[in-house]
Amino acid sequence: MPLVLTEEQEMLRDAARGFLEAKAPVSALRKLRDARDEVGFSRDLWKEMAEMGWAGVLVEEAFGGSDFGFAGAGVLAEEMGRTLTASPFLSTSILAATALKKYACEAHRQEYLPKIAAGDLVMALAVDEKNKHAPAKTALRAEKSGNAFRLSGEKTFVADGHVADKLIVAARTAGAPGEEAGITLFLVDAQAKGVARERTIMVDSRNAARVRFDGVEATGDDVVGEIDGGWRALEGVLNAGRAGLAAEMSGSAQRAFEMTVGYLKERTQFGRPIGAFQALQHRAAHLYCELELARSAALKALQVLDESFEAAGAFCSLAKAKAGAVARLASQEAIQMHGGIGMTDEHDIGLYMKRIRVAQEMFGDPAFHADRIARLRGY
Amino acid sequence: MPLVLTEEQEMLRDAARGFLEAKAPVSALRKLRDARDEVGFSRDLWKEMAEMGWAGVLVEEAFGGSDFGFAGAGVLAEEMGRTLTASPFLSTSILAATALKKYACEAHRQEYLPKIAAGDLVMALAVDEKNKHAPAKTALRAEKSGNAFRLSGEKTFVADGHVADKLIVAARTAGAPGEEAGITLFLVDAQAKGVARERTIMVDSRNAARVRFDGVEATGDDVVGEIDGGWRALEGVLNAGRAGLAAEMSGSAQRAFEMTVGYLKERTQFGRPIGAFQALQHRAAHLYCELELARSAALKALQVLDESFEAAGAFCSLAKAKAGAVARLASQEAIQMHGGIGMTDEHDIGLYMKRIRVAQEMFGDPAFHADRIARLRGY
Amino acid sequence: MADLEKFRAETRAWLEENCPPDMRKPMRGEEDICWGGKRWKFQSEAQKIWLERMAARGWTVPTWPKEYGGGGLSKEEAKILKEEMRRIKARSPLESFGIWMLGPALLEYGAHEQKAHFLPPIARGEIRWCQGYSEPNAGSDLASLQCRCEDRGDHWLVNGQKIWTSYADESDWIFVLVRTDREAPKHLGISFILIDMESPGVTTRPIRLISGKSPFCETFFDDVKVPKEHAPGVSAVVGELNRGWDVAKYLLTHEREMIGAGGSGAIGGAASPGEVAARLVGVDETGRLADPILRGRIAEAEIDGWAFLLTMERLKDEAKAGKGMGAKSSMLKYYGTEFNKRRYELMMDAAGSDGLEWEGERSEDGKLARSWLRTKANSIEGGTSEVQLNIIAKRILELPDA
Amino acid sequence: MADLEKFRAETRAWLEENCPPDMRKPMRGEEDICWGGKRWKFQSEAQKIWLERMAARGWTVPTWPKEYGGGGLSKEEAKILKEEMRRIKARSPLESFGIWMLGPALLEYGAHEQKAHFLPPIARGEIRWCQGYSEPNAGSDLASLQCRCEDRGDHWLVNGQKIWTSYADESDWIFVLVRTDREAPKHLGISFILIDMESPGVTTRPIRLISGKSPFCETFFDDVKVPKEHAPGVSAVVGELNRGWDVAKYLLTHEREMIGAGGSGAIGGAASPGEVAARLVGVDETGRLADPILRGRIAEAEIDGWAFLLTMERLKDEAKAGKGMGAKSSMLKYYGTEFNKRRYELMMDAAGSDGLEWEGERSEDGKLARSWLRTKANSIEGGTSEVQLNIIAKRILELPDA
Repeated sequence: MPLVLTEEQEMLRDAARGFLEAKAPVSALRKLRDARDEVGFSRDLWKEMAEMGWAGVLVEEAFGGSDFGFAGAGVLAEEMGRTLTASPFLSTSILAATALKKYACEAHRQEYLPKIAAGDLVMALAVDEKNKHAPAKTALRAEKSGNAFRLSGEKTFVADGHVADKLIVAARTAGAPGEEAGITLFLVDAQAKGVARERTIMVDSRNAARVRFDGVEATGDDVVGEIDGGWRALEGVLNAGRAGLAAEMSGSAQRAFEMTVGYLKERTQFGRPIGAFQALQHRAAHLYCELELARSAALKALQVLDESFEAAGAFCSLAKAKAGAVARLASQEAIQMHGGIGMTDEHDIGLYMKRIRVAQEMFGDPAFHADRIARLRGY
Repeated sequence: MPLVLTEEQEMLRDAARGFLEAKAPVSALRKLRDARDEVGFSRDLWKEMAEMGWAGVLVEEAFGGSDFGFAGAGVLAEEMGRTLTASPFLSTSILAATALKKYACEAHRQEYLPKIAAGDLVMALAVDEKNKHAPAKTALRAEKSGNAFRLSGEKTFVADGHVADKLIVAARTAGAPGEEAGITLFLVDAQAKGVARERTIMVDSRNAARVRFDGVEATGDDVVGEIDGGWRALEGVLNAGRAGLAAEMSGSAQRAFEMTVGYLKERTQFGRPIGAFQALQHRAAHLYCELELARSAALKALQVLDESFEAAGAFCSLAKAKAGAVARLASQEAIQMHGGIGMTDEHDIGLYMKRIRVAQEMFGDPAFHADRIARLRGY
Repeated sequence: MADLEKFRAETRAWLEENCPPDMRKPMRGEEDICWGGKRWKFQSEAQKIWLERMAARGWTVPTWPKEYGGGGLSKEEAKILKEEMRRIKARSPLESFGIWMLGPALLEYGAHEQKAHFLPPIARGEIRWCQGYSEPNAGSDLASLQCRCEDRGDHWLVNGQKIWTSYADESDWIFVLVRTDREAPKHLGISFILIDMESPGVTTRPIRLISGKSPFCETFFDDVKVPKEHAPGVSAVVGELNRGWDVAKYLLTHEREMIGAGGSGAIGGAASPGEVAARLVGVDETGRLADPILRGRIAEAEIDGWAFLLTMERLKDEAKAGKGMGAKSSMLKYYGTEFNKRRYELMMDAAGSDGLEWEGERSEDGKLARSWLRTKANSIEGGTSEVQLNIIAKRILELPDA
Repeated sequence: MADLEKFRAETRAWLEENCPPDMRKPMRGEEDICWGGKRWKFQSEAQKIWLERMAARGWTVPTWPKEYGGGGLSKEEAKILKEEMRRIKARSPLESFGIWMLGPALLEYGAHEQKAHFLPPIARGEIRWCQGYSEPNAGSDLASLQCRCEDRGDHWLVNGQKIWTSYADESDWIFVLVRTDREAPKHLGISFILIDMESPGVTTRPIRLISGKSPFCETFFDDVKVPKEHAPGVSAVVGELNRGWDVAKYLLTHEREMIGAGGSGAIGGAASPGEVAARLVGVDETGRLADPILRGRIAEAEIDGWAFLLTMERLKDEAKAGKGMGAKSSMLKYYGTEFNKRRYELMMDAAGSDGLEWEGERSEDGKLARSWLRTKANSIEGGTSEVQLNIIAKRILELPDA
């Protein structure tokens, strides 16, 4: 498969860019933030996106989705990255949709996928428990009692967790933290007894939650994938999320870079545009190369997810690591090259740095994925 | 103690610089190389250095030394680094002198230190056995048999090992490779039965050897430091060597930088000196800062060796790591900024890159010492 | 030497007797600084007494001449005072831009009348000053500043805008760089002028940073009349008219040294990224940081930070040995601020998602994230890293102009 | 498509029949390349036969027109030929600067007579060419070249010096950039001229590199007379007089794409620094590289190398989709060569003291060390990294001139 967007994907991109620039520019995020919006995104806008097929980007047409595949989802993520659009796209349309589509039973698929595609259901993945991403260290217990399980423990950094209707929870049904075996994914109602959610206001003004599970009841019917063998599903879902975040960061970084190059041409110091200074030119040119690399890595990961989902692990780590590192560099150079004005809250560029920091950390930072790649390559 | 050279040290530096520029410029190394000199340094020159007190820089005056201390030795190492002077200074005057002075019995001290100071005795430290420095992994066996030991095994990267009269050999008398305990240092005659030396021609045209020990006999009288407890002495000697190499690299890097800055001012491209291009200016300015840091770290390590020898470990690792990384950067920037001419064997700058590579690797590269510092600091 | 020992003993005794116990507690943060000024509300009686007692001895500004409200101490004595204050953990009685910047400028460039008029109220903490240098369109190219100051006979008329005027909204007076000659080449034609913030036409507006609230303000001058003399013989202009650039440069160098040293001051402190990371990330069974790649990056950063600290020490020792620091202060500013940014990136890496919280008690209202964002300005304020590198290239390496 | 399949079948059959078994063995290194030329000594009868057979079909230069000794193949056919040769591991029958550079230049800019005269001997491997571009004082600023070429009526008179003339000491002819108009602005007044190396006054001297022996030479022109026509109607000058810069630029772009791709070509190969390091340094009890900090640096490099390979793939696919590569070739050249340097630094780190040996069997005469040193030229030759960054800044980002 050629490593370029198809015509269909290019059309999707152009349409998405037009829509987002009109309906969800950076100022929309700023408004949500300043209004201390309790949801953290616009439900109306999400409904509109659903109507365009975005919410169901991974959902089969039979369930009302647009079935654009991961590459299509990546196109949308990248565009939303450009405008820092707040929506439950990652949590619901990528993570939850992947979990349901790839690993859930037919009943779950039939029940939830149409609702996701319609924009009527928000779901969230609850995996991390400590400050650093380490899915194998899942410790939240799901104790078997009769036909049921009781979930107890804490999850953190749950994107959209505070408004999700359903949570996909990684729990330990066997083994010890650190082991891949013994993990099970449960579908838990966010309103279920024993679930306590605390919204955490994050640096990027987007949504996350800490969720406490206090003897929350679940049954075998609520399991996604295999009991004790949820690791494979968890990895698959996380890989999709990592590739989606890579695309998003690539978009954010690209846009921050465009703003910076624009500023270099317009800002005058010492009698000439600062973009005429060779030291800045070389740094911008180097960054341009890095951005191209990040984009290639993200696109490849998404294509591999479409083509051979199970083999995508290394590619998703590559994309997440590279896009994370490059987006970080892009945001740092953006602030430095904007000078004082870039430090003001009034200017949008700082919002890019904030969002990139969060996206870079989520589901493994560059160090996590570099380590993973080294392990996968046997050193 | 102020972190500056004393007046005495400044005088030593000025004298050394004058002497080395006249008697041992880079062209002298080039001549030794092109003549495929079997010794690898000039014995006459070494004798002259000895007369000036350099060979005995660490040796007490009572034994005919000049006793300038480690800071004084560092001054000389730095100056020799500037001119890439080939001499047994590191192996004999720093490593062996430290071992003898700090850890040897009085008999050894009386026997060898005067000869070192007089330039009549060349000694070498044989520690590494594999491609990467790892002193605790010493595997060369010293089997006890009666009152004697029999040494069997191989050493590599033994600076001046092919011409040394005496070798200081790290051997394992107890424990297993990887353990610090169980190592003993032996003083072995290079002509002893069972010693086989192979000179290895290295990239920097300086001296090193691989040495095979095939049941070489040694007695308790030949031990430097404690039996089974040689680790402390080995670390002490290595620390001195590391600080000396840091000073040497600082000198080499400094000189390579001066040559490069000179070239930036003189070489014209696109109608102006290339040093007028801001991108090169910023890289040169950054490198300048790094060189200053390397110099500070080296000087500090040497001063601490003088003041509280046993506490110098972390400082010596700092100096070796920082000077190694900075010298590497300096040599890379030097070649790139010199352009094509820097790639020719005719130009001296390549010799700096070669020597720096070897010095950077010897007794632990920057990664080794960064790891050591992390361990020392408890993370 | 005996004199100094005597001075030490007396100082120790005096401090012991006069420093209120509450003023010996470590400051919790910026909120515990005493800034003084007309509108100053003392946090506590102790803070007030401490300021008064120290000011009475001139020890808020120990090395300033006694006639201008200072302590008249020699460098050695001032050092002893500092040491003795540190010994009992005494807080600084007063901080201000008047002490850090205007004072040194007046002492170097001011007329006697100006010093006599302005310095004592600074020393006593009665007048709080802020600085008006930068402009939105000037930035690194400070000399291109446009704030106009016209000669209207008995007064100056000032029009324009200043940015990054720290604490302007709480200050009484401002020292401002203005353009007094629009025909002259840009470095000439600039003057250093003192303006009462209560003058009609002066307004100020706080600036919100990406890290949140900040002391920075924008300050606007709209037909502001500044008397030629603030009091008989006390000119509003410091130094020669149209030669304010000299004063500015003097203070910029001063500021650069402060920032270079300050930005890295924390390096040696307790919070090394390695220790922070070990606590936040945990260690594996061999005692090594559980994240091996982060561990390597932290170790490399600690090496650089440590070598940088030693370089500061060396430059200080060289300065003591009579070698001036000169343009090397640009090295400290550049490396120190870049290092500080790197340090906070690593701390954020170590803190992971916990470090991304922005509000709430758990994160002390996003303390780490806000500090991290705030460091991004280190390499912009007080002369950008790019400007420092230019200075090193030109003045130290003597590379040719483009 | 049926035609192409037929072509493939025929090609496969022909290759199977005509490629000598010895020419299907992998090349051991540069010494197995067949360069051709008047002084060429074939390594083996097989090498000779293989060249003759391929040249007879025009398959040494498959896409050149048949009338000039080429195979006249379409791009698709040439690709099939390449694939089929790779299938049986057939060696390239002939490599040369005539094929890589002069041929494309003549095909683009040459007159029919020049093509007819010079191309067939290149295709047959009878004449070996080298290039004369750089000069000691030109370097990146190639247009400032000084090698003089004066019009003396029936001949040109050439005086000057060229450097980096690869294999000049083994070549028969040289294509040279010379200055034919000293009054014109520097990019004008340059011509592209063809010179017989046997002409009196041409001397050449090999250059030793920091990595050891090299194919590079210095070539001197001392009152060299070059006939205006090398044969009736065959001008010595390619393209228009004084417009040789166009030809040079065309070839430089060509070269940059080759180097960018080549310099990074090895990245995907078997010898990843990670694997090399695991072998040389060993792994610890958890299976991780024993040197944790080196391990992190290698992993980060592998990520960059991998992402770079994907970017080459993407640009190729974009080119197929009709989007030209344009100045993006500068990105490949820049990033690929810088990455290759980094890769060899890591391999040297992994090899430790073993990698520092310079002579002897154990190190294959310092193979790794010499390769490492050789990579340092990657970012200099064919346009320095600095020049590539300038190109990206100007042509892609459209940043203003200084």
